Amino acid sequence: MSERKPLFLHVPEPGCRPGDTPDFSDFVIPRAGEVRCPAIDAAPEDIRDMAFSIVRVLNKEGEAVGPWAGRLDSETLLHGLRHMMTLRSFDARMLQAQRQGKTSFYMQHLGEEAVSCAYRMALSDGDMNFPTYRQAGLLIAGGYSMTAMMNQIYSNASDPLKGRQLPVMYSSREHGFFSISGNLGTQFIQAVGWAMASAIAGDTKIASAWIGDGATAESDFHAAMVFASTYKAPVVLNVVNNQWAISTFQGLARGNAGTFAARGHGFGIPALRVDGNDYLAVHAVAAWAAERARSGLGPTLIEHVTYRAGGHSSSDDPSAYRAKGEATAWPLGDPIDRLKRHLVRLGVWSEERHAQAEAEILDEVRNCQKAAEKNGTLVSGPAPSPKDMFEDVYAEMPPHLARQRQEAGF
Amino acid sequence: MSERKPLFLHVPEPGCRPGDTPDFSDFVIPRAGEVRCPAIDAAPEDIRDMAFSIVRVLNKEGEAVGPWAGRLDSETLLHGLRHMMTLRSFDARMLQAQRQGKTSFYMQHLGEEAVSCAYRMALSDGDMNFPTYRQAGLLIAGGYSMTAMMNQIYSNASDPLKGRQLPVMYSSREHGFFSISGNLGTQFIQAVGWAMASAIAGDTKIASAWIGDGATAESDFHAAMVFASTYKAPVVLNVVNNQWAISTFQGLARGNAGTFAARGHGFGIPALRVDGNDYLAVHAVAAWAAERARSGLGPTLIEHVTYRAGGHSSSDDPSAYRAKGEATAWPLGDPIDRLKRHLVRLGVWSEERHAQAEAEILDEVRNCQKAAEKNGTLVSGPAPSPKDMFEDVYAEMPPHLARQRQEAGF
Amino acid sequence: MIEAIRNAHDIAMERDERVVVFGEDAGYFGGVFRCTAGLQKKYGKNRCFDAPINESGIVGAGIGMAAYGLRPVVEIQFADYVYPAYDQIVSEAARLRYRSAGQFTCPMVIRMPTGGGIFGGQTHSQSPEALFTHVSGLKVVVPSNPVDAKGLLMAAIEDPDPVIFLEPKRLYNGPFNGHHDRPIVAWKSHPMGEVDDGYYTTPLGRAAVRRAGGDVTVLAYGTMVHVAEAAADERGVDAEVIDLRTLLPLDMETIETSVKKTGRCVVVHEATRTSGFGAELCALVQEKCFFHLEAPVTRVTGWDTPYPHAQEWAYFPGPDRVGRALTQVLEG
Amino acid sequence: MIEAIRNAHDIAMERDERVVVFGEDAGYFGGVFRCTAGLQKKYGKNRCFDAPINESGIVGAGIGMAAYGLRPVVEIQFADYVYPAYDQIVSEAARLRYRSAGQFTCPMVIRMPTGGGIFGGQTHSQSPEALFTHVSGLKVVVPSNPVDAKGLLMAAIEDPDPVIFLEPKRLYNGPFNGHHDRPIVAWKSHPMGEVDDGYYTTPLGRAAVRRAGGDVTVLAYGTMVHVAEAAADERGVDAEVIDLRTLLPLDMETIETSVKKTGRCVVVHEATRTSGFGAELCALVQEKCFFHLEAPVTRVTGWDTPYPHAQEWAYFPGPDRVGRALTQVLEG
Ligand SMILES: Cc1ncc(C[n+]2csc(CCOP(=O)(O)OP(=O)(O)O)c2C)c(N)n1
Ligand SMILES: Cc1ncc(C[n+]2csc(CCOP(=O)(O)OP(=O)(O)O)c2C)c(N)n1
Ligand SMILES: [Mg+2]
Ligand SMILES: [Mg+2]
Repeated sequence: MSERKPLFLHVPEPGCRPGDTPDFSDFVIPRAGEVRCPAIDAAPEDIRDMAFSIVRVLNKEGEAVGPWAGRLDSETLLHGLRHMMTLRSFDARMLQAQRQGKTSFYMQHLGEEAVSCAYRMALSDGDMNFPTYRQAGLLIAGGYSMTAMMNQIYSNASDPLKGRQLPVMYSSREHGFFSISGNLGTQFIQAVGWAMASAIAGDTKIASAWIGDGATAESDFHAAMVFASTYKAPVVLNVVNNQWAISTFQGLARGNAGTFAARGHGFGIPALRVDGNDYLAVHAVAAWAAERARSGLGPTLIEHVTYRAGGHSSSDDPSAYRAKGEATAWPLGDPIDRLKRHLVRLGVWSEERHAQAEAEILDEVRNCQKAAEKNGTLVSGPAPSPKDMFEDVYAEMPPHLARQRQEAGF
Repeated sequence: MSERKPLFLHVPEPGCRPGDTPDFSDFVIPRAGEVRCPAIDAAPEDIRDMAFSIVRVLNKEGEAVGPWAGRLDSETLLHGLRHMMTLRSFDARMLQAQRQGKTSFYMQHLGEEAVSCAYRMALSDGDMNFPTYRQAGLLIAGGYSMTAMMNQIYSNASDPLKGRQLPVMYSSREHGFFSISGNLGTQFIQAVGWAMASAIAGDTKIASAWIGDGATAESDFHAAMVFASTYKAPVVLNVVNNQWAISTFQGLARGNAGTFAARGHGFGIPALRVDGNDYLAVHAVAAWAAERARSGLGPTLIEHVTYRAGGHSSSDDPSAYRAKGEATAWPLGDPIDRLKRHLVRLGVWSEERHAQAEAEILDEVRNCQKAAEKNGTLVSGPAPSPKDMFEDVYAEMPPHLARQRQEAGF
Repeated sequence: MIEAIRNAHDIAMERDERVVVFGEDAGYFGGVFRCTAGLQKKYGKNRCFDAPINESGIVGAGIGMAAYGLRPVVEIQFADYVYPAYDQIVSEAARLRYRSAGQFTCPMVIRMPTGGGIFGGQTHSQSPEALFTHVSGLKVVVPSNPVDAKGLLMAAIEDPDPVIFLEPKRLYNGPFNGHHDRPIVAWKSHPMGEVDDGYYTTPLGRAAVRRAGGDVTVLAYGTMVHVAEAAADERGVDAEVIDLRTLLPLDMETIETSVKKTGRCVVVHEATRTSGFGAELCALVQEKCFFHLEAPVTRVTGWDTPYPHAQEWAYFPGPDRVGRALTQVLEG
Repeated sequence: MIEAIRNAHDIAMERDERVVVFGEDAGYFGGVFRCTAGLQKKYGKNRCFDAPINESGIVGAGIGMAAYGLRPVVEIQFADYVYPAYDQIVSEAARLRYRSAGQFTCPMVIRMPTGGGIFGGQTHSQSPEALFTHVSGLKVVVPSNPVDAKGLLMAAIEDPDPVIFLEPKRLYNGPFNGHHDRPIVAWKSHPMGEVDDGYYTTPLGRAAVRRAGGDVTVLAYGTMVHVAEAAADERGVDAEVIDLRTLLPLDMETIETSVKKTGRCVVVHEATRTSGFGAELCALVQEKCFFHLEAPVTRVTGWDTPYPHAQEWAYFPGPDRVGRALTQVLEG
């Protein structure tokens, strides 16, 4: 055998790091309206290209263009804008509350509001989401009480989860929002199981699974793909590619090659990428995938291309690992700005009304916060009972737990 | 919302079950020589079609044709034939030994001999395989002692694994054969780790990972794909699609859609399918992938398309779940027959020499068996010491184990 | 015992539409141990089906189904292969009710063959029960005979919480007392081998006294119940053999009553010793019965090594080792 | 303690080219707790790098590297997230030497932050040590201070077998005795907080007596060592506090000597009680010291529930609960 050159380890690196100038020039973005809209029963092998493109509706001028446009009336869009603005305002207040020491932890959605807010509008009551910690828009757009969310964040006496869960790990069966786990990826296969159950029961409800770009590396992502494809489960599999997983960029989870959407191809699962900062595009793609699921055509994989403009959580400072200004350099813009511009262009919205709405929303959020703080915060006021700590481990408390509760003195 | 039809669960079924007539008519097989041979540094996205085709070299007439042909001289091929015949003979004897009660368990390779035998010839000394229980051809073609293998199968006093492992769970570091695990899939990511280590150390050795069609559903398959693509590890990822995983057909592991090779596409890993019953094709594809790995071009995914002609193991009777005659209906034929025909056609082999070789091999296998049985079988003769049971749990025996050994009386 | 387990599935599926059964090879073929044979044919592919080989997927999908409102009963082909599903079991199934404050629950049964004695080597012989008894939110059941297996499985399927159901595979085809060199005995010759055809449940959390005795209490479950009985018989020891049946929650009352009476206790299991379930039993017995104990609680267990193939019977805690421990505890 | 751990990595990488370090966020950023900060810069991306978020992959790849001949030191971001890697740890790392009769070995360290006290809720607070002590072939280490953390980590990296290295995260920034409402103390004010800059190892398998005493033995590890010391001090109890440091293999000699002297024993850990490592300690102590014991061995532990967020301090076995147990055992 000939002399060989020594091998070396390839470790992918993001385009820029602290100190560098952000540069997204090799991120290929199709023009809005450019990508076709196939029939919902299109053969997966005929739309493979869509896993390497990006469905976009809103162009730079704020027009809705192309085959995915024209599905929502302006009233619905105004609601949508309000949902996103509310989520952003909610986040800002709660991050501040965390900074003030009123709770232990917080995670915001800055820059990603369109994904969960628009998606929710494509679902029906009774459908179930299996979310991560970064889809609270599903609750806001779904009409869940902000005060209840804050009660959870404060782990106070009115926390629907009795103080047991870390802030933002909401759960609301009624609002189609499965209990969030701290363990990444586990929900992805659970969503498939829920969808299988709906199919087994001859129901008409569908499930939606959610996962981050980084967490696609987890093994349960694979389990979900296998089960979804095998049983053609009525589930929409959503990957939210917000470019970062704490300090690691999305290329690390895929060797800087392929796309997350293309993971579907090995399973015969139709896969699309969508501009996650484009409310109309997210909604259109979600509706398409939901329709497929409801029609018995099985799973769809959607990669939402977006950007995590804030820190990973209240414990994180991204300036240690990513370039300053990356968020502003992000080429898909801000989801609220983009929808706002569209609505202004449609003539149903204006800068003034926007400013006014912002003030109204802030007021509403503040009022909710006040109401929630009456029920206590993590550090003061009414709190869940330590007695509750022993409940719900089982439906019925077994003798050893009853003894422990007694030992604990509660 | 309009009235919806109830959903239903889709459960894939094989084309035929016991009582049916085997039918492979919708299994699309390209002609031998038809599939192109790309440069080893071809961009993964330019060879995506190869994950949906099958590289074949030997045609029906026994000719080696097309761009993957002509890489092995007839002497090497004669060795190859002998390896496969030896493996088949070895299997037959050991299955019989199990039936005679000389050991607890056995697993054979019937119909799949080309995969591991041909593959081994594309490797260099020092390369490491992370095999499953169905690649003993790597040992046979690699010159490992059949008597040692039998000692392991018999768990006798000379068993290199000291009686600890189930039969066929061989290990030989020296022969580049990693200790087989009973747990499906775990070795796939370990192989990637070994390859990463070779790269970290600036070595020139490569790893080969092996997994069955059924076991691709395991999560560690995904872990391996993620790590292999992220670090461009010098590893060849082999899926042996022998159509069955105990009683479930390969469609169950992939929703009867896509191909196992296509799993590579979501990771930007080049992927090929090869006729696993074609010694020349397996060797050519293996050499191509090994060359890629050695040249620092990273992983390749190979799907070997073959057929498990025997039962899953000595505990299994396939007549309970698959149609009689499926093995003979299998359209890719028998690997030994096909190579034999090629060699006859080349004029370097004949029916007579084949019959003679069969007899010689049987003799050799029998002699090895006799030698092994002198060291004992599972049920009689010399056996490993129960003392050995306590060794190798740790490098150094900790006090509690020493006490237990004493308690055990050894 | 296989027929009893199959029958429990059958009755549960008949009585409750929400019961669905799946696992590797569990559908068309009916499982490598045939515990689900015939169910697909009778109830359709919708309710009994093959699963891809992904244990995390099997349990994870089961959790989703249970959250929807079904009652999944899943099979892990061997207990040795449950580890890939460990995260889904520990982090998800066990805590779902708690973390959602009862909004979502997980009534699921996870069945798996456990234990050695069939020359299965290190990956077909393990007894991982202690890895589940440490997990709050799970119930853990180990039957020792067909009558219980059916009743306990029925109760497990009806239970509102996740149940780990470990089936000692060496008992599938008959009682086994550890005398591997004697002829095989069939269940029909055993009092607990004759199973009622109809519906019944055996409540979780209750132990059974298999052999009454006054001198020493033996705590055992699964295969080891039979080994303990044999050891006591052979040594002529007046031992009270308690079959725990459910490890979590544990029937401490029955244990306490017996040990307070006998003053001596031997704990037997096939799993490795360190941090095995026997440790918890020792801890509890000395906590609750300290002033009644006349000798240390003694453990007879598998050794702290992987389960070897050739040395299977040197590893297995057979009647000889249990018998020696009985004698020693009585003398000590 | 963070700096001690970082420093141990640094020295090990300096001394031995085979040492490689990786984990989620462990490369460029240096880990969410900063335990690997600066290593990538110093040793290059080849030897310290970020891993994709797949714990099974991290451990599985580590096993392959170890089999090749490297010495991987991997970080699991929180012990709560180790379960996806459980199969690779239990079925593979732990048994590789055994099943290959020494042909392949697995000298790997798997580090992870463990324990509560930082309002991390159920998935940032767990103490899963007992799930590893049941696994033959593993070593399990829990340091309680910076001096030990460095020495034990160094020893673990040099060890020829896989080591689970659990770092009590509440101790990262200072000793913590459970009085969460008092000002935070820094390590520099603690005798075990001052770490030698150079190379040294603290042997695995040896406990340390942290507080000598004659009336009762307290067995603890990690954070609970400090809690136990505080409890004894506050109640004025003449307790001997033993810091186990290595749980597997266990330093039974030190334990036995102490309990035979005191005749009383309290076991403390933060993990849930049932089948926790405390059970094994109780079992061993009563096995070895039965005739010296004047009271049952008593456990003070986390409750058998998931670790709650708001009720953290009601869950945590603080100095009050430990103190009460001490008094009780002395009176009992
Ligand atoms: C099993 C598991 N491993 C590790 C973690 C720690 N962790 C929490 S969030 C996170 C990053 C996730 O990134 P991504 O999936 O991209 O989601 P994003 O935060 O960007 O929304 C990590 C590593 C965890 N929660 N669970
Ligand atoms: C983790 C795990 N789950 C289940 C099994 C049981 N099992 C052994 S072999 C097998 C089928 C594997 O089929 P495939 O991967 O296609 O390989 P083949 O036997 O066809 O070579 C199964 C389910 C196992 N060994 N390990
Ligand atoms: Mg992300
Ligand atoms: Mg197969």
